[in-house]
This record gives sequence, structure tokens and C-alpha cells, in this order.
Amino acid sequence: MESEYKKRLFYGLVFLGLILLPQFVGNYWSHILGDVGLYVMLGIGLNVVVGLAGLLDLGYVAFFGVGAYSYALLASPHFHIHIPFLVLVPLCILIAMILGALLGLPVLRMRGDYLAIVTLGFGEIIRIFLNNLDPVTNGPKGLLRIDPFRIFGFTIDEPVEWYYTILLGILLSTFFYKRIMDSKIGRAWMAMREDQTAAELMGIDLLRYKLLAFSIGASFGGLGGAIFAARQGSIFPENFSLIVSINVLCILILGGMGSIRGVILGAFVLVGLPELLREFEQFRMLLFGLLLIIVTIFKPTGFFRPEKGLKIVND
Amino acid sequence: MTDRVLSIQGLTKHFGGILALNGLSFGVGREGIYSIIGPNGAGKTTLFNCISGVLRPDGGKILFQGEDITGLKGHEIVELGIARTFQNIRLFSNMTVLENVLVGMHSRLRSNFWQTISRSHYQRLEEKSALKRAYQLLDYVGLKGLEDKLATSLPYGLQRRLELARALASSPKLLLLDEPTAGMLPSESKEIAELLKRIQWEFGISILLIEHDMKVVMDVSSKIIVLDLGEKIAEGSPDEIRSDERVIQAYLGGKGKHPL
Amino acid sequence: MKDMTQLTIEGLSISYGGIKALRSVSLEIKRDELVSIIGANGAGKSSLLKGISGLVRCERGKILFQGKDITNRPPHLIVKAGISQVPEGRRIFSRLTVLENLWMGAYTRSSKEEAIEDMEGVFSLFPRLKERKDQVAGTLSGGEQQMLAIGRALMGRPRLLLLDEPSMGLAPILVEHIFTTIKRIHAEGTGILLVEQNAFAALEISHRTYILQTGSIVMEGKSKEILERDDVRRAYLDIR
Amino acid sequence: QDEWGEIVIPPQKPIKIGVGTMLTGDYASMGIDIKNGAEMAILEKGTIHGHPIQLQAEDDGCAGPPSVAIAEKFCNDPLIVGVIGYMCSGGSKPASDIHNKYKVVMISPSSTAEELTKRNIPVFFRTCWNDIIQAKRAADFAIHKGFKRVAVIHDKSDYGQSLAEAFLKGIKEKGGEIVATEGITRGDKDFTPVLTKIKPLKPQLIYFGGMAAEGVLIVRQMKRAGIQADFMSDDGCFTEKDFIQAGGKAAIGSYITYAQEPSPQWVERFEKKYGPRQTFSPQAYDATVVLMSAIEKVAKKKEDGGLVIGKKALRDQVAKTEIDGVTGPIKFDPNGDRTGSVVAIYQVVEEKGKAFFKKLDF
Amino acid sequence: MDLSLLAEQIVNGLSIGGVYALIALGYTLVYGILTMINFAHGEIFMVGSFMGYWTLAFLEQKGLLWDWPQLSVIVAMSLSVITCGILGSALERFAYRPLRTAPRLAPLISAIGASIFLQNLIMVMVKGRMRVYPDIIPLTGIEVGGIFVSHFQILIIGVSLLLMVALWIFIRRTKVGIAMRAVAEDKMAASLMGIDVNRIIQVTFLVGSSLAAVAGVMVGMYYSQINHMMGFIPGIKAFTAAVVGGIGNIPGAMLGGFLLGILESLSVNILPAQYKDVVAFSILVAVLVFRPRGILGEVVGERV
Ligand SMILES: Nc1ncnc2c1ncn2[C@@H]1O[C@H](COP(=O)(O)OP(=O)(O)OP(=O)(O)O)[C@@H](O)[C@H]1O
Ligand SMILES: Nc1ncnc2c1ncn2[C@@H]1O[C@H](COP(=O)(O)OP(=O)(O)OP(=O)(O)O)[C@@H](O)[C@H]1O
Ligand SMILES: [Mg+2]
Ligand SMILES: [Mg+2]
Repeated sequence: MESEYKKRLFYGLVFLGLILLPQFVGNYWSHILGDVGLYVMLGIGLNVVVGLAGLLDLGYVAFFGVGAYSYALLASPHFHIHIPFLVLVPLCILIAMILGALLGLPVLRMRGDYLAIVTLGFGEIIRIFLNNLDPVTNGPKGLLRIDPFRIFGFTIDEPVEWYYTILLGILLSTFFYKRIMDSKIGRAWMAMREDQTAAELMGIDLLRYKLLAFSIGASFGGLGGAIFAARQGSIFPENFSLIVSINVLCILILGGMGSIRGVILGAFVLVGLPELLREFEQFRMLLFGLLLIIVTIFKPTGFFRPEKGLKIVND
Repeated sequence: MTDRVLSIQGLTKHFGGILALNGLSFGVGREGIYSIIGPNGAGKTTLFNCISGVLRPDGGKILFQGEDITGLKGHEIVELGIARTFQNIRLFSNMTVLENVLVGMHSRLRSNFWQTISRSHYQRLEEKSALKRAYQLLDYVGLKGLEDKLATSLPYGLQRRLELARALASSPKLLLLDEPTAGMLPSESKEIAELLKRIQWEFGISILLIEHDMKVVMDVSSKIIVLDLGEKIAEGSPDEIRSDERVIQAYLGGKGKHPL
Repeated sequence: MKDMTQLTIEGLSISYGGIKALRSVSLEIKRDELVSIIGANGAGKSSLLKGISGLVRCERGKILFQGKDITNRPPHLIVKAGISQVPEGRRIFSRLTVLENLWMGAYTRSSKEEAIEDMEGVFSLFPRLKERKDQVAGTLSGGEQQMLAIGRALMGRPRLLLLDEPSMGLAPILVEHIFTTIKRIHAEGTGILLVEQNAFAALEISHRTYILQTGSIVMEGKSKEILERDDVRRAYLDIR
Repeated sequence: QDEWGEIVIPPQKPIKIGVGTMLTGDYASMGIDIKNGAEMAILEKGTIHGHPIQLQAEDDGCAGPPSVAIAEKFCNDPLIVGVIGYMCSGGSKPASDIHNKYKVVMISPSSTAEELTKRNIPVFFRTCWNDIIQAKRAADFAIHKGFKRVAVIHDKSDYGQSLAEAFLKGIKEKGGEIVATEGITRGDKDFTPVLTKIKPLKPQLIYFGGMAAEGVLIVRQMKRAGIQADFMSDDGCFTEKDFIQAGGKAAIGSYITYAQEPSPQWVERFEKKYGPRQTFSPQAYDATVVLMSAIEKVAKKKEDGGLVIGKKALRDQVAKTEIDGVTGPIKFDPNGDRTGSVVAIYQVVEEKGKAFFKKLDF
Repeated sequence: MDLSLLAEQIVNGLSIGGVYALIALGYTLVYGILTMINFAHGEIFMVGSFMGYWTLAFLEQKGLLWDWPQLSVIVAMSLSVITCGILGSALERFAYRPLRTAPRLAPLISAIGASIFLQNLIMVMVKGRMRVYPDIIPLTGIEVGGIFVSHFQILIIGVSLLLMVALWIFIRRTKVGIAMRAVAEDKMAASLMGIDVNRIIQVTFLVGSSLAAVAGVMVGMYYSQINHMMGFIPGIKAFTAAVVGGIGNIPGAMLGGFLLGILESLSVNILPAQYKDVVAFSILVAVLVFRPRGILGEVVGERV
């Protein structure tokens, strides 16, 4: 119990730190922290699919994109629709979830890297459609003047305010994630990850649990997308390219698959590090690539091992 | 027919040119340990794969408690009450011993998605009792104290025991065991044999056992079915089988003669 | 007398992470000897063989083969030096054909003619393999795979053959066959270190036996003598 | 007191000018060229009221998220007075919202999307032209030349597609016929399938909206596919090295629209320092000059030697700009679009064994 | 659709498909042996292209290129193959080997790191500018049934087929080839056969990277213009091709490459060209739905 107490204290302090952080770093870094936060959210979502269920998904950006476009189309001058965000954000999540299930359907029989390539293709298809369906999405010109979140007459538009919004989103996501993970659903996913055939013979309906994994994973992407759209104020198809999927995957692997702390640290490295390297101008990405290799070699299992063992419910 | 928990009728399965099962028929009665023996490649594991839904048979029928389960999906069959272990151990290697057993219990947990998310009263009770039962089962097969170890870190013999506990976790009516004593010392095999008898007796279930260790087979079986080339070549009590000339020739062998 | 010993192991320790699998094990195999090792699950038998073959790092201790130090050399050089292993669980190349598997066994050999000769030898030992020589090995039955694994190791024409539970999962009639074959291989001049759970058979065919218990050798002696010991019979052979 | 607030440069501190442009990635060479243009202007100017001028270049990745991030960085930097950037319209659009929030002037040398100046963002200016002006002019020229059957290809980017659409509209208005409109993928190398599809339609002219990387491949592959049509493209293809040299024989005869050629003396100065120039360095140079002269005019010296620059005053001063830049006279309309600059038509011609862009009279 | 147009599009598809196929072969080889997606493979192709360019540019500068064009191309090709072979092996040695026992996805990250590194290394070296191959290839060709097929198209298709066959024989028939397959399946068992696993893996990277180099030089000569980002799209496409063909399968990679090329060029005739990748990817998804292990992917009897 001693260590449990210490752990709580530790997380409490970390949380306090996160709350106070923007007060010390100013707008620019708050904005970057917001970026990091968005990636944390995506990381948690993809972790459901890759880390827990073991389905290698290279097209995760599709859900992010669909979340963002759903928000932008229904809260911007483009169609002159302005749905309040409290209604719209859940809708975006729902749309992403449905899309996730739809993607799940054709890929159920595929394993490993076949799945990877199909999801990659799926992500690309979504992006190309966003870019080409000009009458709906305005094509490459993007959607502009997207409504920010407004609540009780208060508008969220400062980087610091967005930071807190995203922090709240992450907290919700984490809470949700933990609940699923420490349940029969989480165990079923992990079993599926370890050995699909054996999992099926333990009574796990692969079809159902794969679809569930895809749509739960997608829901985080949808949420992230909606926040992204509202925060940036304008979005373009090019914001949803393969690189985003790859980045999120890197965050997961680097952080240590299956661990929330890992996702957070991974996001700091992958999103924050390039910012820190800005002063190197053209050499920035060169160094980043090199650092990525070095970090992986020294921490091949990621920064954190996945959190192991089950917590006893209500104890 | 009701005295049979499982009935195999004219089961056929081939892989390319190989006929692994060739019109196989037999029945497994309620309660008791039925053993399947036969030379390597006789089709024993293939039979298990067909029963448990890993493979779809090419012909024939499988009846479980009078119900046709041929071609059902693996998870549906577990739900109905058939559990199995694997010849080449297939544990969930990056999960703990306890988690492995809990996964085995999956088909018996009823709480749905929303109950899980909301941690409803029912879900918490269910998890609690699942946990309790998992500990019991682990204790039962002799893995007490190892609950939090990763499954792969266990030595081979203990992994086999874990497979057994995991299969039992689904509260099966029929347990399919594929060589549970492979790679064990005679003394260890003996322990497993005792355990099997106990399980059969205390849980009141039927066991279908594939085993090459004749000591174990002769010790535990109420009936033995002998396969060769996908066909049944003999069926009977241990004593009958021991002295069956065909079985000796194809499988048991005697001093100085071998089939190759 | 020194060159009568083929393999000498001194104070070998191996551990995985924190788990100690072998604690200062010493043993030796004389030229043309058939030595067996028995022990319970997890006693460290496989670890010992892996250590000899260079598949796991030896933490401490020394392994000498025909007078040469082979401790922690890379596995392929150890094979070249003349030690082959039939690993636990067969580990045949399931996507290669039977023939290709055998070729891989002869990887270190330079003369193709000799290899072909040896292959005939393997086929005469296991006629079943010849029947299935173009079949993809993954579709062989358990027993056939075990034959292939042994045949494959023999293709390297080893001076010392390490066998890790060769009878596991085999039909009784084949178990008998495998042990006869092992004797035959030994009779043709190959040293053998046999790890077996089928303790009775192991004790019967070997000259000397080591008993391993939680990483240490607890008994060593002539197999015949060990076979007579009551404590051994009770603990390992299930004979009361 | 300035109604938008003031920027205070303490004594001895430099005046900083941000440059948001692509430094790594596909179009890095174009981005670095922009940086070089701005840098040259700053080095030539040296100081303002005794304060050194310092350039701070940041990689805007030619996309929204990084542009927004560095917009936040620039706008929150107390020494940054104004920004040259951002390179691409996709970055400038969301970044201009940030700039508008903080009221920090930005002058883009290269973002040509029409919407940028239609959104009532007072702090946005550009020294390039907008797509509509350029494409209209290209269409007029095509009709003038007698091209009646025209095929349009664009790279499905904000930039390429806007140009192509405006061009297409211009052609239709003047009675020309558009036989095909196709989009291609940036980064692809093989466009023969599209060209093979277009060939039987027998266009007289193929207009391409996009960058040189793809433009030069199309012009080369047109010949291979056996298309006899002429080729016309936009400022993205106005690069000696990447279009003329890369195109070789196939590029000869192509029509390219671009601004007035910068003065040859300037080009010589630039190339001596940085090597062959690309497309937008003169615009970046001009933008920087505009910004610096506005700063010089509105900056007030404080007693301690520091400077005070009113944000609104600076913006208004930029809006009032009237100077002769290296790309011709510079004035801005109320939306921040450049007036007075006329898009010129160039043709790639070969004279005495050397190919170059020759300005046509039109 | 006009028949000759169709034929012409198929030829177009075959030539870009040949490039995909050559790159896909490398993907498949490396994947087959390490079950890792070598994300940097596209960059090796890019480096190969630059190496060829630098060689040719050097020869041109020395005034040798136009006197011995064929020889120059061979020199450029060889230098590029050697450089990429070394580069590929070095990548294996320093970025992937340390991760051999790491979780399966870890090498993916270092591969992505390597990919970013190589891209930016070349970018810094050439200041982000594109480079242009000298026009060595004359636009000659032959007419077959009314459609024009250039000699170079025939060359690309021929070279890729030839290399595929050679590779296939190598893998199937030679000792090292069989050893590669053995290592691919079970490294521990392979080492027990006396196979130097590290060397075999190194050889695999060497071979795969050399094929990418060949593709790089051919692309340079055919399309003339190269830049530091040119590896990305063909890399992704080739990976797709390898998977669709059945990853780990050599004729499969070839088939996948050609199929992808043809699909891309035919789709342009049916839909606006911007949907090319949509069509290609959709058909590939469809293929995988019906053949989850790719067209030629072996359905290895998973023994339970
Ligand atoms: N997935 C498969 N693909 C191809 N052939 C198979 C497959 N599974 C089994 N076989 C073949 O079917 C036959 C029966 O195999 P099976 O595994 O059922 O034998 P078994 O009786 O369990 O043998 P053992 O006692 O050695 O385990 C064998 O000849 C085997 O090669
Ligand atoms: N890769 C590994 N990682 C961690 N622990 C291991 C590993 N391999 C073996 N061990 C542990 O080392 C000890 C010895 O294992 P080893 O496989 O050598 O036993 P064994 O005598 O061969 O047993 P068996 O009869 O089950 O094959 C066991 O406690 C085992 O759990
Ligand atoms: Mg079996
Ligand atoms: Mg062992």
C-alpha cells in the first residue's frame, strides 16, 4: 500500500505540473504542448488497435481526418452550418467509430503486414477523396474559418486554453482506456494480439473484437480530429497524410507499446524534439532521423514496458 | 444417443493429397477419459482441430450433446462447452499466468460493453468472482504463487499445466487434451495422470485425450480409440487394446521390430 | 589420457535476466561415449545444450571441445568445429522441403559428393524421409519431423551430437526406433549427449548419466548403477 | 499610443524579422531560396536606427500545423517585428489567423491563393500576385496565340488547382474549348498514362498548374507520348535549373508566366552569393525591403536608445508602401494584394546554344 | 475504350511496374528474412539514383560520357550498385542488427529514422535541388501493331524480369539462397546448421539494396529528373506491390509490381487521373480480401 500511495502522489504531482506548465512556457510552447497532447490522444487510440489488439494499422490518420472534416463541415461557413461543439464533437467521434467498423469489415481475415498495407491504402484513399471531392470538401483549398469551441459565451482560442482543453481530452481518453483495458475486453484484445487462433478457441469472437478495437481506436482519432480542426481554424487534406499515421505509430513503439506514460513520453520526443531542433534549420530533420535510430537502439522496447498485471477491481 | 456427449460420424479431412481423416466415426460417453492413440501422422490432432473449429472438415458430422456443431466457428464451440489444449503449447506469452486463465474464462463472462465502461455493479461482481475462480483453478493445477509471472517464463511442464487451467476456465463439458504429458519425466507424467483423473471425477466432465505415453494412457483411460491413417483401427478397454495385434503392429511395437 | 575427453565443461553458469538456469555445472564426455542427462522440467537441460552450441551466453565457466576453447563462440563456428544439435521441439524449417532441410544440415560441408553419400545414409536410417523428400517439411507429422531433425543434424557429420528430448511426442513404436537409431549413430562413431525425459530409455542406452536439478548436477555415474538406485527410481522413473 | 499595442526593442537589442519557409522536405530548395532573398535584403540594409537587423528563419513545412506553430513562436517573440512568409498558401491561411490575433504584420513572397486576400485580414500582404491574376493573364495570352483546344492538368494542390481553374475559366470565357481536365499526384514520376489519355483529344496547348518537379516531367513525357501540343505553365516552372536544364530539348518553346524579371544587377548580386536563383527570392527580397523601410519610418527612438514600433502604425505604413522593388513597382490594394505588378509571359528559347526564359511582348 | 489505347496504357503500366517490381523485390527479400518492413528501402533507391547521376556527371565533366555512353551507363550502374549494397549492409549492421531481439516493431522505427536521415542527408548535399540525368537514352523504339514502344521501356521490363528470374534461381537453387530461406524461418535452427546468420542477413540486404540501385539508375535515365524525396512514393508503392504479390515471395513481388503499374495506368483511362491511387489501392484491398496472403503468398499450413 505504501508504494500505491507513492504512486498516487507521483501522478498527482505530475498532473499538477501539467496544469501549471503553460504558465511558465508562454504561448508558443503551449501551442507545441497542445500538438504533443493531440498526438498523445491519437497515440492512446492507436494503442488500442496496435498495442492491445495487435492489429498493425498504418491508416490511422483516416479517423483523425474524418473527425476533423466532420467537425469542419458542420461548424464553418462552408455549408453555413454551425452546430455547437458539445453536440458536434460526440457526433464526430461517432462518425469516426462507424468508419472504423467499416474498415474493420474487409480486413478481418488479414493478419500482420497484410493488414498494415490495407489500412495504409485505406488512409490514402480517404485523403485522396478529401482532396478530390471538391464540391463537398472544397478540395485542396481546404476549409477555412472553422468555429472554435464556444461554451457559455466563452471562446477557446488561446494556445493556453487549447492546452487545457486537450489535457481534459487526454484525461477522459485515459480514463476510458484504462477501464476497457482492465476488463474482459482488454484481455480479449491482448489474447488476440498474442495468438489469434488460441484466442478464438478461448471463446473470443474475433470478428466482434476486431471491429470493436477498430471503432474504439477510431473514436480517439475522431476526437483528436475535431479538436485539431477547431484549434487550427482551417484544415487541408494535406494535413492528413501518411506521415501522421507513421508518427503516431512511432510514438507508440518508442514510448513502449501499451503504456500511457510511454505514449506521453513518445509524443514529447516525436513532436517536441523536432521543435527543439529548429535552430539547426536544414539539418533539423537529419539530426532527428539520426536521433530516432539511436534512441531505438538504446531503448528497443520503448521507454516503458507495458503496464503489466491486472488490478483487482474495487480493492 | 443421449449417453454420448460427442459423436463423430464419418469425418473426412484432406490436405492436398494427404487424407488425414478418412470416414472416422466413434462416440464419447458422458464422463470418463477417452484416449486416442495412433502413430504419428494418424490424424489425431487433425481430429481435434475439426472438433474445436480450427479446421472445417471436408465430410462427415460432429455432434455435441446431440447438436450438430460441424463447421461452427471456434468461439461458438467453446461457448457450447468444448475446450482444448494444444500439442505445441500456445499460451498468450506476453500475458501473466493469471490473465491467461481469465482469458480462458471469457466465454463465461456475461457483462456487456456498457457495463464494462461504466463498471456496473454486476460487472464488478463478475470480475471479482472470475478472479477468485482463476486463483482456485491455478491452485488446483499446481500453479499457486505463480499468478503474476509471464506465461512464457514458466518451465515447459508448468506451461502445460497452465494450458490445462486455461481450458478448464471455460467450464467445459468436454475437454480435448493434445499430449498433455509430452516432454515430462515419468514421475511428472504420473502426476498429470492423477490430475486428469481428479479433474474428470470432480468436475464431472468428459475428457478426450491424445497421448503417446502408454503408461498414462493405460492408467487413465476408460476407453481407447486407435487411429491409423485417419481411420479407426481398434476401440476398446486398455486391456483389449494392449493385446490387439493390429495395434501392436502399427503402434505399440514390441522388442526388436519397428515399422520402418 | 587428456585426449580421451572430447568435451569438457567447467563451472558453467547461465542465466536469463534474473533467472539462474545453470549454476556452475561441470561435466565431461569422453571420446565415443554416449552420455545422458536427465532432470525435471526446468532443471536447465536445454540451457546446457544451448550453452554448448553457443545459442545463449555463458556467464561463467569454460567449454573445451577436443582441447579447444569454444566458450561463447558464435554457433556456426561451433557447428564447424563438429558439434551438432537436434534442438528441443525439432525446429525443422517447415517451409523448406525435406531435401532442402537436409541440404541445410550439410551447410558447412565442402564436398557435395560426401554430402550426397551421407544423405543416402540418412535415408537408409529413415526410409520414410526418402518417400517424402520433396514434401514441404511443415506438413510432416510429428514423428516424421523428429526423424528429419535428427537426419539434418547428421548431415553435418558431427563429432559430437547433442540431442534434446528426441523422443518427445513420438509413438511408442517410434520411440523404440529412435533409441535404436541413436545407438546405431553412436556405434558408427559419433559422440552423443542425450537429454531425455524418457529417463528409463536414456539410462538404458547410455554409458554414463548426469542428473540435473534446478541448475546443478546432483548425481553422476554409470547409467547401470544409477538405474539401480532406489531414490532415482522413485523420483525420476516412477517405479515404486 | 498605438491601438494594437507596441513592440519595444530595448537598447542594443536587434530588430528581428521572422522568415517562415520550407527548409526541409520536397520543396526545400524553393524555401531556402526565399530565405536567401530575405537574408540578402537584411545584410544589405544592416541596421535600422542603429539597431542591427536579425533574420530568424523557421521551417514552416509548407503546411498548416508547422506554420501555425511557428506563427505562435514569431508572434510571441518580443523582438520579432514582422514576418516574411509563409511559403505555401496552406500554411499562410491558418497562420494569418494567428498573425491577425496578435496583429503582427506578415508579407508572403509566395502564397498566391486567392482566398488569402479575401478574408479581411489587415496584417496580411504579399509581394507575389494572386493566382487569378496570373491565370487570367495566361488565358488571355493563350487565346491571343490562337490556341483553341486546350487540355488542363494540375497537381491537385491548392496552388496548382486554383491556377488551373482560373485559367480554364478564362479560356472558356474567351470562347476556347477545354478538351480535358486532369489531376496528377505530386511526387509521381510517370505521367505517360494521363498524357496517353489526352493524346487522342488532340489539344493544341497543355496548360499545367503546379511546380517544376512535375511540370518538367510532363513536358518531357509529352514528346515521348507523341503529343504535338505546346506547353504552358505558371511561376512554379519559372526556374532555370529545374525547368530549362532539366527539360532539355523538350522544354524549348514552353510558355511560362511569371513576374517581371528582377533587375539583372540584382540577379548578378544574388547569384554571386547564393548560386543559381530559384523562383521567389526576388519577391522575398522585396518583401523584406518593404518591411524594413516601413519599420524605419514608424520606429520611434526612445531616450535610452531603444525603439518603439506601433503595430497598427507599422501595418498602415506597409499598406501605404510605394517603392520600386527589384520585381518592379510595389503597391498594395486594401486587401493586401499587390497592384501594379503585371504578370509577364516568358518563353523558353534557345539562342547560341543557350536556353533561357525570354520575355514576350504581350 | 480504344484497343490500341488500351495496349499503349498497358505498356506504360509495365514500364513503371518494372520499377516498382525491382524495388519490391528488395522489400520482399528483407521482409522475408527479418519480417521487418525496411522503410528506408525507398531511400536506398533514391541514393542509388543520385549515385548514378554523380557518376555520369563526373564522366561528362571529364568528357568521357559522350564518347562511351553505354560503358558510362554500365560504370554508373555498377558504382551505384556497389554503393547501395554497402549502404544497405551498413544500415543493417548499425540500425537493425542491434534490434534483432527487440520487439517486432522496433526496427520499423529505426528504419523510419534511417529513411528520414538519408532523405535529409541527400537534401543537404544537393541543397534540396533536383538533379538532371544527361540525356543518354535516345527516344528510339519500335512500332508494334500501331503502338510505339520505346527501347528503354523494353529495357526496363526486360531487366526487371531478368533480375527476378536470376534472383529466383538464386533463392531456390543455391546453397546461400536456401540458407536465406532457412534463416528467414528460424534463425536459431539455422545457426545450428552452421549457417552464419548475420552474414546471410547482410547478404540479403546487399542483394536487395543492389536491386534498388538498379531501379534508381534506370528511373534516373528514363525520367531524367531526380530529387531527394523521390524514394517515398515508389517505396510505398513497391511495398504495396510486394504485399499484394504475397510478401516474401519473389515472383509475387514481380507480379505485384507489374499489376500495380498496369492498374495505375489503366485506371487513368476510366476515371480522372487524380483517382489513380484510389483505384489502385481499392483493387489491391479487394485482392487481399479474397486472397489474404497475397496473390502468390503461400498458405503455410499453420499447424495447431
Ligand atoms: N495444416 C496442414 N497442412 C497439410 N497437411 C497437414 C496439416 N495438418 C496435418 N497435416 C497432415 O495430416 C496428417 C495428420 O496429421 P496430424 O497432425 O493430425 O497427426 P497426429 O496424429 O496428430 O500426429 P502426431 O502424433 O505426430 O502429432 C499428417 O500426414 C500431416 O502431415
Ligand atoms: N528464454 C528464456 N527466458 C527466461 N527464462 C528462461 C528462458 N529459457 C529458459 N528459461 C528458464 O530457465 C530454466 C531452465 O530452463 P530449460 O529450458 O533449460 O529447462 P529444461 O531442463 O530443458 O526443461 P524442460 O524439460 O521443460 O525442457 C527454467 O526455469 C526456465 O523457465
Ligand atoms: Mg498431433
Ligand atoms: Mg528442455
